Amino acid sequence: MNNLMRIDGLSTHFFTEDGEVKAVDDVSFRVREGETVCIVGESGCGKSVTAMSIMGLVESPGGKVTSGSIEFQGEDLLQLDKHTLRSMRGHELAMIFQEPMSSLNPVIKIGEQIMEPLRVHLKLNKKEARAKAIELISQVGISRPEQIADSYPHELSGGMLQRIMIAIAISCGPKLLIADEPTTALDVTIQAQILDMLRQFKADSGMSILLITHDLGVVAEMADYVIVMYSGKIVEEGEVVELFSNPKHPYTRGLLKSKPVINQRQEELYSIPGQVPNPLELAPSCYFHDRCEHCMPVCRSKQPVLQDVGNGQKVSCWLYEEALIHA
Amino acid sequence: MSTYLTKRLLYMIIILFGASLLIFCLYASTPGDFITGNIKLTAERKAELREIYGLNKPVLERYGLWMKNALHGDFGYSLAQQKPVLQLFNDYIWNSFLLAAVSTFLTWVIAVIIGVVSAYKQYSWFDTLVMVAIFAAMSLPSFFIGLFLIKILAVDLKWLPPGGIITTGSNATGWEYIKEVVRHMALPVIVMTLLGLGSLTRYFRSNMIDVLRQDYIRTARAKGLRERKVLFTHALRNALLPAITLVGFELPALFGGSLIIEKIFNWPGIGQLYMQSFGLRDYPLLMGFTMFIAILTVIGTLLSDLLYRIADPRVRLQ
Amino acid sequence: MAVNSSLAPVRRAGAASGRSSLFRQSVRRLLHNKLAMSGFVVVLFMFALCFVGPLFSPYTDNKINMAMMNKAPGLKHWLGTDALGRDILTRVMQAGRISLTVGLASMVLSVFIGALLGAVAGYYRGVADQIIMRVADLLLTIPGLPLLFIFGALLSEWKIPTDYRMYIVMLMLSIVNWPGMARMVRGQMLSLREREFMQAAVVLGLRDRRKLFNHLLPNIIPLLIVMATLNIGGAILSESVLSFFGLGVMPPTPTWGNMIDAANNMIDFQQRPWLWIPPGLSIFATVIAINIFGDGLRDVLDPKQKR
Amino acid sequence: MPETLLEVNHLKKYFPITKGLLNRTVGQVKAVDDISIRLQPGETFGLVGESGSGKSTVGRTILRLTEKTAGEVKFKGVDIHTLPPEELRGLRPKMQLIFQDPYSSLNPRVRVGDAIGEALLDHGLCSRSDVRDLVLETLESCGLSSYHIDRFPHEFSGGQRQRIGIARALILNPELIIADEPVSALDVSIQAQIINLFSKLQQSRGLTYLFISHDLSVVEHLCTTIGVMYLGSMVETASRDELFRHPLHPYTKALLSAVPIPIPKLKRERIVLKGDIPSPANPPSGCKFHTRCPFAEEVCRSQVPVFRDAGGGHFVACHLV
Repeated sequence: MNNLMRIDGLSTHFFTEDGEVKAVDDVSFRVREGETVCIVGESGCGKSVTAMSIMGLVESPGGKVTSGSIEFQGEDLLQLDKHTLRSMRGHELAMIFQEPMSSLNPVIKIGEQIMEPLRVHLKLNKKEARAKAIELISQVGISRPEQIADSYPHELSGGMLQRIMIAIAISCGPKLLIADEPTTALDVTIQAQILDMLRQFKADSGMSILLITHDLGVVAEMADYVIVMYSGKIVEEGEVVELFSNPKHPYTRGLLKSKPVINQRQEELYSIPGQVPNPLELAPSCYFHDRCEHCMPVCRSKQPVLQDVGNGQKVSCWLYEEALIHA
Repeated sequence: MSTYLTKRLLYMIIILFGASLLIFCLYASTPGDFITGNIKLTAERKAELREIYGLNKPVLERYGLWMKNALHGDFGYSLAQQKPVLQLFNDYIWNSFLLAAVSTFLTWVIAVIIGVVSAYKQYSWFDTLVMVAIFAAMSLPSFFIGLFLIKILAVDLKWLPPGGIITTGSNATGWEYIKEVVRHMALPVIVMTLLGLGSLTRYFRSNMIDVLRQDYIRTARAKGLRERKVLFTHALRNALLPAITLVGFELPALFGGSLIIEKIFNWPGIGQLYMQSFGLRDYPLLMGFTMFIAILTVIGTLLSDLLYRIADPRVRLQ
Repeated sequence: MAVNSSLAPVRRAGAASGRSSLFRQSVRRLLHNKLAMSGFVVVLFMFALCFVGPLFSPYTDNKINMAMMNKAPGLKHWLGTDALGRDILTRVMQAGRISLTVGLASMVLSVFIGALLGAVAGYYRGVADQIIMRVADLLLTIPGLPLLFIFGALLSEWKIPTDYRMYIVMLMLSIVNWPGMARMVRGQMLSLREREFMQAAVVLGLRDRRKLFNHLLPNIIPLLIVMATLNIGGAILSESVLSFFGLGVMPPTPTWGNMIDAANNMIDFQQRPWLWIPPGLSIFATVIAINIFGDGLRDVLDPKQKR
Repeated sequence: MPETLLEVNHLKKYFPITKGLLNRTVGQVKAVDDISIRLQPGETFGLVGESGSGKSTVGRTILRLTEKTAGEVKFKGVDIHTLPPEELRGLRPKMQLIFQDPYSSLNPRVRVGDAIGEALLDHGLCSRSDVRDLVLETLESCGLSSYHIDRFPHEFSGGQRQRIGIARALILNPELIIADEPVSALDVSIQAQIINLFSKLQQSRGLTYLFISHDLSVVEHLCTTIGVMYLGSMVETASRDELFRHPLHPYTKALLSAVPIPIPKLKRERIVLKGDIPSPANPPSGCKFHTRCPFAEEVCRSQVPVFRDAGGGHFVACHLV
């Protein structure tokens, strides 16, 4: 498979009253055509900021992509002029968000909101756009599409609105769909519907999906390739089966063990002690060191680099570094 | 009629009754009356006139009489001008409305534009400048800025007339008349716009800042819409929506005139009429005017509520 | 939004270790707000000028000096003199004492009445709420300026000595201002009652007294401080209007408002602007500084900013 | 047989719906519609459901944070909803609530130590001089440090705040703790810490929990008995193993199969429900689930199924079981 997008050394920083926060710190990965890549991590790990950096929607002032490149279909998105990047958003690059309830404009009818990208990117006229919008609504599994097109967002449930968001995202046939926690705000039975639909659209259109989530269950269900982030850095990445069956980084292992799984009840749940470090007080070290069972002196003073450890898996941890050295 | 509306209207009426009683008693207890001030009259004549106008009766009885007439649409007879109060209102109110309408319109247009731009460029030097200007406008003593501008623009530079609605003694007609009125309006309109601008600009600015932070603005950008479209279709609609409630609150200002500005600029409006009558203790007129404003205030509040319910689809169909 | 949550720990870090104080944190943040601090400095300056300034002036007595009538600003009298030969600068400073005192005192009074009644209405609801809010509605329905005018006229009727008028003016302004304050505090109370931590207080079975004094009031005080600050500016403006129209504080007690009264005289207005422009600018400078400072306070103290 | 700690009988809670410009009452949301629960001391009852199922309202109505519409709530035989206010206040320490949102449930202007200790003082459970020691002890047992006592809530992370919320409830020595989605606002690694804290405290203090959650895996881990709610009604109640091994109600089955499991390429049979959860303001006739049920028959549309024992204390409300 060919690369659709290659991110290299991406850093996005936020400049706050209290200092500089490296929300995304030297992150590199790629998304191949037709592949689903999941970025998994806890709040504040930089997974959403990575997505916003790709879309060119990092909040400014305050946030800024400070270095790196995002090569999408051979072009560096970070070098493009504003106008070109804008014409790619919603067209080749589409995005859906966590909160469907607040992601649609409350005072504009659903139909019009779906029509907007069709008119801007595909240059459809009003009539064509409306016809296509109605078709899209029924495509995302909503009955009575005409009636829905003329309603306002508050008249629909969260699940329906997320379907509408998906309809908007796929309307112009994107190459890459970025889904930032698309089901976190939804109930499980609705989540199952939405995930099924995303899978089906992917199969039909051959688009790639960059799925951002904190839910390992969702990752296992959707991903081909998984990236684990912690405090703005990638700590481990690999093919989904390999990563789940043979996690290398202590954080990944801890994460997998600390989630209770249905029908696999244990008397005591494993838990990672402590909490995420303060992003303002990060010194050169492994950022996970004070929560890690295997912490060594080197972990406190030097940052490990992401290394290939075979089986297409990469990990950033001194444990494997040592192993490599001694081998 | 719905119970909600009935309840609101009933409450409005009760409040207005209470207000009228309070105001009436207050006016009644202010020193002197229209007759006291007239030195030409003999003591007997004064007593006679008081008898005629009912000024010697107890306050509550007079209030009862006033209320009875008011309920029949008769707000009394101005003692000083010897005309029915309502007719006087009709003579003066449109001058007030002219000033208020023009300056309100200007205030809203300017406030929306500046508010939107400075919200969009939050933290820029332009925004800081706007913030300082907003505070300046909010801190102006209205009579002082009026006098100050008259002194500079009318007295010293002689660009504009210092007051009145037409030049004294002028008998211009047609276009000439309109031009003259416009020239006389200019200064009071500038001052009134300036005074209103501060809080309104601030209101739009902070509304717009809130809206620009919403998730749906991010969605609009993610769709690849032009920034102008994001700003004016998606953001502005949401930022303007709550402002609809303000329309109702403008009601008393639109028709009630401005006591201070009209006095300073010698504008023959209803506010100026009130100021004159206050000195003369022309109670029927004072009472009529105050109640008029009170009624406008109450109606305006109700109007705001209803407008908001109609305008916001979220409220409308809940 | 995602970015906010990623920054959540930052706020946590802002706190010093050990026993911390919300007050000290607020002061520190306020000190960083340049605009607000410059407002504060101007307010301080105006207070210093008005309360300390006259001590250094050679013209403090109200003695009439016929030789120095209506002199334009010059070396001897920086802002000129009035029709009685009194130094304008000194009078502006003395007037400022009264204007600032009236503003401050009427603020204290209306905040006290408004907060007390608003809190009672919002916390106890029921009959007390009904009565208080009906009275407030009534007062809010009557236009403010005519109401003040009536009060002003009553003052003359009661033959209040001019020295005492300023106290009555304070009271008048408070009567007009408290309903707005009460309504605000009540609204805040009602919304706080719905907050989850108040439900927690119910579940814990806390006594009413503790709920009111330890949970609700501390959350209202920041709003009160901000409202109070902005209220001073409003009161100074109202007082000046009243005094300008001769219904507030009356000469010989000088206030900024009644000094501008000079402008009602055609000749003074057109040819002796030093009589009325300095007090006008003083009002403007003081009120704008108070407003800017109050807005900065709001940024720092507004509970909406903090979780 | 130990004494029943909490007995909820046919509890109902309806909220009025008012509409539009006219503010008319046009209907009722039947948030809780005839729910019965029985809790023995030391038990953990898990109440599961999706949004709109009314599970949180059950918790709040039990504690009389909102007044009931009908039914009764008995705590150790005392009817909570008929107690005069002062007696109810006296009983409060025995039944505590832990909130979902650790941010809004702590007063931002009250120091942690005061927030935890104040209820002790108000109930006269402890003298002023001993409060601090007791608070310190409780902080420690909830995994916090003694230097936290004088800090304000905003200085803590979500997980730590949830610990503060737990400490605040725990210090009163409650017999019943109602936990309303206590871990759903937390990150996975922190979730595990809090879940373990719940287990540990139950073992050391013999607490009884009513654990309200939408997350079946968490409920399975913690609870001994589980009830599944749909649109205000209980559809199934059984012991943990029974419910997870042999779910009877189609909704329970669908719910279980919809939970994503962190094992890639796992093949499992899945019931994907069609459509949305209907509005509780306008619930379907008959069995409320029939609009989404893959097995619905004519009888489901017209008749309300009876909640009955299907054998061995496994209760279910379904015509087809």
